[in-house]
Amino acid sequence: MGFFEQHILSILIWLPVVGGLLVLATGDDRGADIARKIGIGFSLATFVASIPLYIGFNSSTSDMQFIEHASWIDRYNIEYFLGIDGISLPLILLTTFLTVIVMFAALSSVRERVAQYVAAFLIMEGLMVGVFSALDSILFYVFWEAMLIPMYLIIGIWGGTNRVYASIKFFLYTLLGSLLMLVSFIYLYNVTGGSFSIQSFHDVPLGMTAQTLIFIAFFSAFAVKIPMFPVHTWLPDAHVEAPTGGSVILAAIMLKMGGYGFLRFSLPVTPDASANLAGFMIALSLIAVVYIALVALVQFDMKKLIAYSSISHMGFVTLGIFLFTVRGIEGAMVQMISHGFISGALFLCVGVLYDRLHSREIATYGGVVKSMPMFAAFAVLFAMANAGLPGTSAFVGEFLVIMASFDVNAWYAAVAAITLILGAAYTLWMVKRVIFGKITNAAVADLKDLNSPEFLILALLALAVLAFGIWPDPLINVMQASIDNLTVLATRSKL
Amino acid sequence: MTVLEISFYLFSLILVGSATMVVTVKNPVKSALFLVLAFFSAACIWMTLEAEFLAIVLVLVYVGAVMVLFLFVVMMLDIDVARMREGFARYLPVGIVVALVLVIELVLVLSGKFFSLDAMPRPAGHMADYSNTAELGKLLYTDYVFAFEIAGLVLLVAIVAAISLTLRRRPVTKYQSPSQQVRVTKADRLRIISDAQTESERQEDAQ
Amino acid sequence: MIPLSNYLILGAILFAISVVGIFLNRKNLVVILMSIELLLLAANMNFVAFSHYLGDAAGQVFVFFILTVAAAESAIGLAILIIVFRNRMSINVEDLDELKG
Amino acid sequence: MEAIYLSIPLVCLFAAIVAGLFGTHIGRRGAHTITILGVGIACLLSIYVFVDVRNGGIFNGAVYTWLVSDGVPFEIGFLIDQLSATMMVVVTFVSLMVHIYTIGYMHEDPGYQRFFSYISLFTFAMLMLVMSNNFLQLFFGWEAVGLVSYLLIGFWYERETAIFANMKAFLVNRVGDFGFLLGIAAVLFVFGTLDYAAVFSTAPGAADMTVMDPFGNEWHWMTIICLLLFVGAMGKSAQVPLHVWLPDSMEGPTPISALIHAATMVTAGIFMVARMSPLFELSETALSVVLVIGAITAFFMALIGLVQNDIKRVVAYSTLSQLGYMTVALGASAYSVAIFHLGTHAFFKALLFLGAGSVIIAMHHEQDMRKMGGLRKYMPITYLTALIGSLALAGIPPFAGFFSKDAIIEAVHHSNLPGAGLAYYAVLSGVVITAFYSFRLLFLVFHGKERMDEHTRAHLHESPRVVTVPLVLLAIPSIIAGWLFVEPMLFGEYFGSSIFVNPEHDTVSAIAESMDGHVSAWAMMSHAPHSLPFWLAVSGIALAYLFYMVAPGLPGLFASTFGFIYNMLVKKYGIDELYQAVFAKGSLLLGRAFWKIGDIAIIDGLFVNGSARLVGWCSSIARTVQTGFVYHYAFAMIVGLLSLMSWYLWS
Repeated sequence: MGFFEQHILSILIWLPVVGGLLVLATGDDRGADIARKIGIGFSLATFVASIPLYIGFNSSTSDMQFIEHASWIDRYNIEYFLGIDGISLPLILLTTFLTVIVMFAALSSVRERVAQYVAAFLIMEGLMVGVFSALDSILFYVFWEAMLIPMYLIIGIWGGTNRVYASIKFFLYTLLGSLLMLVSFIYLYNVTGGSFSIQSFHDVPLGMTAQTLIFIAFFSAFAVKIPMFPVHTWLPDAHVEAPTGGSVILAAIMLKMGGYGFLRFSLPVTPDASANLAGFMIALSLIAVVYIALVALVQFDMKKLIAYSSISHMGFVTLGIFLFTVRGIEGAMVQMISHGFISGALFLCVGVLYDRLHSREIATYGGVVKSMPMFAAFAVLFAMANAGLPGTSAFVGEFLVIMASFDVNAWYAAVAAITLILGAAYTLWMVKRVIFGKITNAAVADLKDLNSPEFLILALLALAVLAFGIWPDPLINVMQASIDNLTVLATRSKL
Repeated sequence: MTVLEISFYLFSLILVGSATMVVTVKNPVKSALFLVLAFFSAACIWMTLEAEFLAIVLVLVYVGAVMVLFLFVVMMLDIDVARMREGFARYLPVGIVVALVLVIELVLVLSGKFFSLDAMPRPAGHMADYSNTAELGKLLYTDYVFAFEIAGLVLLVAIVAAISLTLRRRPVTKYQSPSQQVRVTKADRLRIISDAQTESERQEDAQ
Repeated sequence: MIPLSNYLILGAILFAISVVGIFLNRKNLVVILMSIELLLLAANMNFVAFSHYLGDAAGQVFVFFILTVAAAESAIGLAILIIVFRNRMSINVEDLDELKG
Repeated sequence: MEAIYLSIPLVCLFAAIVAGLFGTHIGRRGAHTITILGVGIACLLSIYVFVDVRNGGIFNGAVYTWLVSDGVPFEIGFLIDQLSATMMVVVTFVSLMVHIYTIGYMHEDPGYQRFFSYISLFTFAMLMLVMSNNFLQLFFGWEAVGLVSYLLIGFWYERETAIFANMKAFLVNRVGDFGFLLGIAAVLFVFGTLDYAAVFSTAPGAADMTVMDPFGNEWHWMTIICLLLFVGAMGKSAQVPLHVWLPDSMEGPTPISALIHAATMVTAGIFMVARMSPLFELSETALSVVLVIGAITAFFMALIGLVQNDIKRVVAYSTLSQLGYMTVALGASAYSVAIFHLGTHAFFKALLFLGAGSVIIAMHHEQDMRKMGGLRKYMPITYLTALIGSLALAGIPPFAGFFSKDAIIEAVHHSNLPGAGLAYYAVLSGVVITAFYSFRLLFLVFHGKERMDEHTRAHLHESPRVVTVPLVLLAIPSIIAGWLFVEPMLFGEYFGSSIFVNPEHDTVSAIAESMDGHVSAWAMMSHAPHSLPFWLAVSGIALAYLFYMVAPGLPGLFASTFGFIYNMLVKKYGIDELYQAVFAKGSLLLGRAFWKIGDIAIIDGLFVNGSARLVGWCSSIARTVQTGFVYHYAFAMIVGLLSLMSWYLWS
């Protein structure tokens, strides 16, 4: 157990990557089924390997656990330095869990080049776990950029009609943002006198202008990823064009990297700059919550609607983060996890419909409940969750953020709470036009209901959404200590 | 005014005149000939500067070889002179202005204090026995021998390049390729059609 | 006595004329090659003048090398000109703009 | 005892899940037996708990910790006291009646099992709401009830009007929940905890905390909290600004109209305000706002009830008006009277709805009263129970409605809040209108000549026993509940600690003094002939008799002479169209503007693709410089040389 115990994070990173490469070996589409089985096998193995992370995690301390050190580039003392705390653990578990879900979803949704499809996802999973567990900023940056490539390929190859534009836009947007981040890492390397580790970034004193510039650099990288209001237009295009599995991973995990980045970098490294730009950030988040919700209301394409709705929900995350209170950050973290489940599930639902009728337009559907009652039940459950119904995990996040924002300023809470109405409005209106109503399109009449893998996936996600909605305490306990420590870091001055 | 000055001004006048004519005259042949004139006058000026060897070399190399080459090429290629004219006037003013400004600036820099007679006195002439060529030769084969070799190499490269560029294998002409002739084997040349020996001849062979 | 500056000015004038020759004329390539020869002549003029005034024969050696290079250059220039003519049927400067961006 | 408290909601939930998920396996009979069994057990246990509470069994404890955030524990827990016990009995009893009734009503409906699972799920949600001991669980129940009403209104999901109505209901409820959640956030901010006991105990201390709003005037935190909570109540109990969804919710099957939109869900708002009485008592402005809104709802909604021709719409508007009455009672700090009226109203309104349902079954789903008439002969039981319900609704002495409505009018009369006068007159005139439209319904449907077509008339017969038994069972409390409970509930120690009334607002004791001490039911009944409301009710009935029995032409005449008022009432003051135009169309317009202009034109067009086009444009300019002519390049070189030299010379 010694080896496994020390190197669990490395295993979690490199096992799927190796799996991905192996799957590539199964060759062309004749070996599609084998590829899919290997895919499921490796993703399950990774998920099972990630469970000891949760069991072995000591939630009373806030310092890093499961640490791994190895020198990588001695010349600039960049280390292969991994470790997790309460903030990154849930996100890693979310990643491994959702990749299993996507692998099952791939059973029925992908036809051509299956081996590469499965390989891309497995490699991406490894890289994403790398991003969440990297404690050396260059290692973080490498994983951060590397992760874009598989997603770029997934959108670019298996995407919809206008996929090339979407994938290039996605890639350039994220890349442009993260270049400034690299610049700030290098600056910090000099300031800390030659160390790239994030811990040293947290402690090094910085002047106000330095902090503001670094904050803006981090903001440009993470705001694009979340996405925050002005730089969000790549998400709807990326989602509309991405295949179902791609959308699920993109929405469920990749958007959380921005939030994770803010929590890991912006808040502790530049607390004073974050504090005095908090007003601006909260304004952006509130615009995102209301403006984007209204935009979501008038969408014709289901995936675009869900994409806009996830931008609006991520607006809650940034709102929660920049309140600088324990409850706010807890709310942000829970919102990220729950949004992972819910938006993933919604995209799978759209995927189910897309696999059958190859159309994402709301207009082509109507009265789906008649021919697919089981699917309709799941869809209504996830739609309600998306609208933030208590008893589902979405409510927990929104509840905590609204409570925290009321403590800071009642008007923030008032604007944020508007999402209750708008969230319900656009989700239910979509449900009304798609699920309920008379069958107008003949093709809808003879739709087959969920097959067993689809049922399994949606049931798993429904279980997760309800479990965290009814009893969110274990999730909060795990991150309690780390968030307290982070709040202390974020509110002390480093001038 | 000494003979030197007169000759200098005369030759430079001719030189500048022929240079402008090279550039402006319509017919390329005429401009080639004007260039020849320019080279000659330059050679004479070099004579006044006691660089006889170079003057001779200039005339030999340029006028002899290069200009002949030019004329040869111009004659060979049937260039229709008529079409050349238009567009000349349009750029004239701009060209003249730029040239004038350039000359004025160079004159400003080159004349005046640095290169006047007092700053750079003209040395006394060499003695009669001074041989420009000998001195050049000494220098050439002692300090600059390496450069000399390279100059030779440059010329070799030039020859090879010029020939390879313009070599053309015209399909109609017949030519021999000695390398292929050497590599011929019996099989290419001889072909046995049939072994038509009668039975009796084969016995004779057998004995 | 002729000061060195006269020779240098002469060189400058020659240089100006040849430059004008290059970008001014719309004639054929040959004239451009000639202008280049003229250019080199201008350069040599300066060399010889300096070597004479400084009493150092090195200048003349250098002119010697310039001549060899000039000869090589004009040979290859003409070879190229011939090939251009073979392919383009004209060496009018106006037509040779394949390098257009 | 805790096991019993826990089992009451869970047994309904269990039944709902079984009927819902395994509906097809256990068949129709299995579904309704298990759900009726579940709700029946819940009802019995509720009665048992009610009795236990009557002799002092108050319980307030947490079941499990939902979440601990920043040291503040959020729990799921129960508070069983007189108020919640009463509500539990009312909810479970009415729900049981509706369950039994549905067997008959939804007899041939394909979604039979699904319907049963929904109504028992509703019962679970309502019980969680009623029994909660903190704001969080209250909000959980609040939204869960909203969800189930959404599912039930849109039960016949193929009817376009139904799925529009259920979305409208959910969104208007969400507007109410928006205010409600902010109220909870305010409570958490002011008191630091969401637990009722803690909040109510520290409430007086926080009474004078004030805050400046951006416009410079000062607000008491208590007023802000109470107003925000009341916004939630307005959403759920359909008070004037947020009432638009209740009439549309009639699209749902009649049993749920009875259960949800008459007896239980709509009263959640009233229950919540009564539960928050310690907070409301600390803010005069909040109480007067509640009073005024209640009065407006009571009066104006009753008016609309006059002109409705759909039998269910008439009863729906009567519910709206009666809710207005209860809100008025709350505003007048007569919380016990409001709960008493809530109880009696639950019984006779459910009775009226189920009666209307039975008429609809008989008339083969015909709901227009103008096509009915003279059903008295064919459906005696339905007629009798409907008569009892109408008498109770109108407030005629022996029936339940009289005691509670009369008490409300008296309470408002004694209240000295700003707006009390207006409320008193609104409530008084409401009595006439209520009596008028309830008996208008009775005469149009049951008396007069038959106006339906021959075919339906031939098939007219009394509804099966499974429909009429609940009618009778509901008729009994509509009669006796009044004078059984008026004395203990209003003037006795019935509610004890669960309701707190500020001494100077105590209108109920003012009523007691005005009747100088003897406040028994009999005393109130004997006092009735001298009091104004009784005669107003009787005159209302007489008017109805005159209009619809004696001179049927009169209504037409009135409608034509007061055409403008009539049309305004028919169009429900145009509020629905207003909301649809302003909020629905408005937000769509805004959304489209944001999307087309904001996202696509500005962000995408200008910045993203714009920058791409900019780069393209710059490079096209750069391309023109590369002309391909050598002499241009030579010229450029010379100019460069020139400028360098001149710069060198002249600098």
